[in-house]
Amino acid sequence: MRNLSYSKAINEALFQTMEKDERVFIIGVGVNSPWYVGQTTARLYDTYGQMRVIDTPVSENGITGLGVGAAISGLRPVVTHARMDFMYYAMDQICNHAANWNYMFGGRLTVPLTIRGIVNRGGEQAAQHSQALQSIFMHIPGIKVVMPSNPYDAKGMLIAAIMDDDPVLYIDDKWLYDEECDVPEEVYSAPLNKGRVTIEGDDITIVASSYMVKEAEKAAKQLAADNIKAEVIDLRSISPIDSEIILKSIQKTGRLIIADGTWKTGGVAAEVAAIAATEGFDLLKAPIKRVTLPDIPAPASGPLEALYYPDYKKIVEVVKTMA
Amino acid sequence: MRNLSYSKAINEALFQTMEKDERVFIIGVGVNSPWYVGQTTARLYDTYGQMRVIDTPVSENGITGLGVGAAISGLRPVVTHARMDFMYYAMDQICNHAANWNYMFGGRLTVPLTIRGIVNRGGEQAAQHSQALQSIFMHIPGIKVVMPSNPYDAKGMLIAAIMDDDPVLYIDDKWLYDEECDVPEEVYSAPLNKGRVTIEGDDITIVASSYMVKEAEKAAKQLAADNIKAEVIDLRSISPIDSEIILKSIQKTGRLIIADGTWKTGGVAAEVAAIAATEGFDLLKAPIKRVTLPDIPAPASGPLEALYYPDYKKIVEVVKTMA
Amino acid sequence: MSEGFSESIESLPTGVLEEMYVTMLKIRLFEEKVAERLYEKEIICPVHLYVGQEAIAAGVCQNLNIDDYVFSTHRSHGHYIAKGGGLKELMAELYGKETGCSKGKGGSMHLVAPEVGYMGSSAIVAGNIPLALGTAFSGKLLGNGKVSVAFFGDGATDEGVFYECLNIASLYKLPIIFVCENNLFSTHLPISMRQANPDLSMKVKANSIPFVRVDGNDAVAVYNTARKMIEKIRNGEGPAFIECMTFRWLAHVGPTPDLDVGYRKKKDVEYWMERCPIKKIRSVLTKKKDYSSRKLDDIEKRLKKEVEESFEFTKASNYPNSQNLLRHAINTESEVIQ
Amino acid sequence: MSEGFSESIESLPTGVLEEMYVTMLKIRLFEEKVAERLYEKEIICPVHLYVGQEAIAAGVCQNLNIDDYVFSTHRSHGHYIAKGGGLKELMAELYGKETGCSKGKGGSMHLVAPEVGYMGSSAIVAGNIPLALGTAFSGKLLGNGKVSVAFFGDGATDEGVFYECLNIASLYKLPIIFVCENNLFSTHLPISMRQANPDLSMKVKANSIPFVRVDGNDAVAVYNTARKMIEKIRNGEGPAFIECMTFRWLAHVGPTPDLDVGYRKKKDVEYWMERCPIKKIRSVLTKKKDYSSRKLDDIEKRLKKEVEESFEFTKASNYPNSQNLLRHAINTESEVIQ
Ligand SMILES: Cc1ncc(C[n+]2csc(CCOP(=O)(O)OP(=O)(O)O)c2C)c(N)n1
Ligand SMILES: Cc1ncc(C[n+]2csc(CCOP(=O)(O)OP(=O)(O)O)c2C)c(N)n1
Ligand SMILES: [Mg+2]
Ligand SMILES: [Mg+2]
Repeated sequence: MRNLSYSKAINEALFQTMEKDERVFIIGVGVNSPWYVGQTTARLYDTYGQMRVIDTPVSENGITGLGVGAAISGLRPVVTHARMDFMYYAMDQICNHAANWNYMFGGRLTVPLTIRGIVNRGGEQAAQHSQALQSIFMHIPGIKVVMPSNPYDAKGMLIAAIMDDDPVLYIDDKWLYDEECDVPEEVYSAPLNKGRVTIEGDDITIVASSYMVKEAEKAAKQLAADNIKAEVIDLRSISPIDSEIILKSIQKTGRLIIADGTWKTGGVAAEVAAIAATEGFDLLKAPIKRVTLPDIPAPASGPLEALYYPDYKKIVEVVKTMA
Repeated sequence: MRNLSYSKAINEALFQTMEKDERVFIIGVGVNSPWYVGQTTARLYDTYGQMRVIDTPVSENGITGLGVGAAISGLRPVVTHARMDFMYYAMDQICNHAANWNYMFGGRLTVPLTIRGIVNRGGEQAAQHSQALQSIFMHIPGIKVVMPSNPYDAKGMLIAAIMDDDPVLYIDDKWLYDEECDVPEEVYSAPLNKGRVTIEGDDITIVASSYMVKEAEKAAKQLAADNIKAEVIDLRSISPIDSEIILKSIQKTGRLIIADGTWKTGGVAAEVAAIAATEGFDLLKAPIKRVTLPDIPAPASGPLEALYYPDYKKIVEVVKTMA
Repeated sequence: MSEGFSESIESLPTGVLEEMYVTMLKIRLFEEKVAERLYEKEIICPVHLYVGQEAIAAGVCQNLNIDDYVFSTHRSHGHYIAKGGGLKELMAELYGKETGCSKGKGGSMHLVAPEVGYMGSSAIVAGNIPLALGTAFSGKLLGNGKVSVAFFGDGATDEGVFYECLNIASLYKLPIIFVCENNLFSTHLPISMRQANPDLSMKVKANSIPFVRVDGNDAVAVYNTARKMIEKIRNGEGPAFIECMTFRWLAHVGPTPDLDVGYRKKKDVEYWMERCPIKKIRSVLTKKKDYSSRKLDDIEKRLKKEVEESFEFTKASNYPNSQNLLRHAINTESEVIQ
Repeated sequence: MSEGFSESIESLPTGVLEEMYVTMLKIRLFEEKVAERLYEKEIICPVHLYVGQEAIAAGVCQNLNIDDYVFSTHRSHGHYIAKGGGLKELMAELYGKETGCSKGKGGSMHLVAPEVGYMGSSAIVAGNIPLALGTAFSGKLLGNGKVSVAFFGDGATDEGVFYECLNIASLYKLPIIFVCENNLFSTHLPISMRQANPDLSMKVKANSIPFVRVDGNDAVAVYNTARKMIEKIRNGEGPAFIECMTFRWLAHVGPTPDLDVGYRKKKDVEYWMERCPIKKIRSVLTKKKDYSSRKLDDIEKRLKKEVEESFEFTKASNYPNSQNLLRHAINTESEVIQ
């Protein structure tokens, strides 16, 4: 094992799957850009050439549909959107086509498509360049949605997504690109439907995904100093969502807080709260709490931005109101 | 007062606002179609002509953006999508533009836009012609989402939406078009942010919106026969959502079931459950329940379709498990 | 009107003509049966009939191999049949039976027959076009010589994504043939009320894609034009575009003649019915020296029987059972838990 | 390269030339200051500089009334300034100050100045074009003679919605001028790698929209072409399209020359820097008989001062206070409750 950053883990997953499987190709606006997708696609073009690493016209809907069509005819496309904000243009192909193609035809045509949606926010980029849209896609049946929180999962889940026969929206977050951890060199896959307990604890359950897992872990460490033992659950997949792991944890803790990097209303945090309140109601000892973005677009101004994005301090603060 | 159908109530709201206010115009694919939008736009073209009732090319994104631009320059457009399924094409203009334009510019340009999204399902129309997408738009800050359940609200809320200075997604449901009730002849508006108790009861709260209000009311009547007194809340607006009315009701009943006409995961029902489990936890005596669509696209086949759409019987069945 | 033309009829083998005739008549007879059942309200799902446009599906698909890819729209019985999809599975699908080509989950607007390269119909205007780009891309990447076809209506040329696809197909020289069936209407709205310049040719040629407009009611013209294009496409010359001028005889949706609704004139419908594509190819076929017109009766009888059998098959089929509701949204079935 | 051309210089009043010169120099000096502050990392938000393209904003906007409508993109300082937006509010916006034109909520990619008809920048490629269609529609419906302008890059012509807008504008004869600033690149990707046929003219003309290509570094050519178009547009003749060939001198985003990155050649940048639009108009201006070149110094001094003042203004301004975070998503403020 060796340490690898999140972005290099993505890059390695792409290299290894492309090497192993000639059906895999990458397509998207900016995939060969020196800056758009960071290191995640570095050197792929040089190795696999223009037929398999395709930097396209600014035509998000067209190229996403190209990916869907390629998938149903036997390829394994990785359609890449350098920002989730731009995916709004491609909603028809994602939601009306990729997500429906298998069901609508009674299972006769699978869609082994991976869509990478990159969350790229902060840095005063403002409303149209900051969005994390997992909650929208979580709601669409027929498409899986995963959000790796660390380099190990970033690699393993991307490989699993590409090998999976269903459309998978794989959401990576630029705020995680420099995170490092041990990452096996070999090809491996991480499950697309299982959460993981990253820190064990008895007092309160903090459910998070992607970048917010880091914040939850920091919060847990800080809470430990006050003798509050928080359990941190990394959802990893938000569709399907691993209800069991949530329920098992609140059975122990009786308290639930959800830390999610999207808007509050109708977001991932609402779904997790709903799962607990429907299936785990009797386990709960206190009101559930949500730590999310407020229901407003992202502001540009630095000081407002600092208020906008919740962090571990906010989690700690909210946990303390529950103790 | 006189009885008016839901679709005629919409038609009357459009007539009256267009009469009163020359800034109002209607634009959309099929607005002059003899069948697409039912009676809702009947005779408007004959009265207000081609500059104010515009049946467009099949260019959903372009014409939605035209509506946004018209709104910020002083008009009051009613952009009409004959099916919500087609709105995926227009997501960029709705979510990146209409929803952000006011916030992103510090409140300097309001967007008095109304978007009508019509839910048109059943009749074996299948996955691409059946979708109710309120949950997606509920999640987007900067846009209000309302779903009238009866002719009175259909008229009053459409008038309010058109007069409102924010983008309002007004969702009407073809299954309601023939419903009738007393509708005042004069111009009036119904609030865009308030729910309503339609049946009072002490035993259980059923929260619903749009078509599901009818089903909830039928369920309440049937439950009454078994001496279960259900309170029915019509959300009317799902963004902003009237938390107060929900909390007040569960204070009385201690039991909550949400009946929603969309998919379960990450849907309106999840948000309502989350509100109750965060803000009303101590009021709850039993697990919350959701009655929603299963997380699958709509099937065509009649017998499957009959299983797919939940109705009052399903609500009754679930309530009985809670008693 | 035609830039593409019928060429000398004699140059076409009788076999090809007959095959196209059979395809077209099969579509027509099948849809006449469907129309009848629609009037009886036995078929519930929305049905967009192809009557009057049969030459296009037949003329294009006559040039295709079984493993070439086809995508179509809400109006796709014709393409499904012309590509070789089974009548039984089609009829059963319209009735929502488990034996339907989409297992009853799709209905008329969502047909599929991957076994013959028919990769699906999309009920979203223009939504199928990027998909055909995708199969074309896979044909190119895998170098398997397969051609992809996108059938779509004039309505699809209103949508922005159509223009994205023209450019992408041309830029990457993808093996795709765009077939626009210009029946002059998108539902009730004529193309003249939807496009400032209804002439498609420049819009296509501006993307460096060869464009030919043909009489869409003339199967031979469609066939000849498509043949030449497809030959070039298989040679790696990139996409081509054929616009087929035609007209639908019946309502946008449903079996009625649609004259009461007021958006089109009786005489226009009559003009186009005069120019019936089936009458036309039959007259070509029967003029062939080596063709015995007695065969025509046999063909018609055989096809009627086939249609009848599809109907019987459907009647004998079951509706999907309730377990099927939750299957197929994703492949790991256990993951859809309610 | 130009279809549109400079005409006789003498026919242009000196005043018009000078005004354009002032606009262009103001943009340049402002952005030079911004570049300096970017290097210092005082400005944080992503900034797309307009250096090298100033003639386009100046040449088009010179023809506009204050209440005509303009929309722009991620690269919009130039359009904002040319339409009359205040420098102070612009600089303050880049710093995220509450005195910014967007109250600090937008940053460089989201400018607004409704008081002078600048209706907003969208950072979504092509996203502003339908909006301009909308203001054009309101100009037409209200019959107020206002013209709308959509400024956008060549990248926007990759997006499907662009083609929808061409058609809609032409179909409804909307008073809109499409201004494509073709700087040959969309971020790092040249137009030749994005479009099968990079020649826009046919794509536009296919929608029955008059099209003229001009040298985008020649303010006079831009001005003259736009003037004639706008005259016709105000006469109700419907939309027009001007393609301005140009080049950006600096990085796609940020203040660097961007030569290390490898997607463009030093000699191409140098070629275009040779053809500096400001140098060009200055030489035209100073050739005017009635122009005293001493004025040039005064202008430069005045503009530098103005830029400096915007900087001072910004420094003296506050950041928005925290209550502002939750305001403005919707107008009924109490409705955003957290
Ligand atoms: C995106 C989208 N918008 C609108 C519709 C409604 N609609 C269904 S068919 C149709 C007309 C399409 O016309 P055309 O493409 O010419 O096909 P035709 O029906 O004439 O065969 C329309 C607008 C749709 N299905 N999809
Ligand atoms: C929908 C969308 N896709 C991708 C991007 C990323 N992006 C930002 S600017 C840009 C290039 C645009 O090029 P062009 O329109 O020519 O403008 P220029 O930067 O050359 O002025 C791209 C692709 C975006 N902002 N929006
Ligand atoms: Mg048509
Ligand atoms: Mg450019």
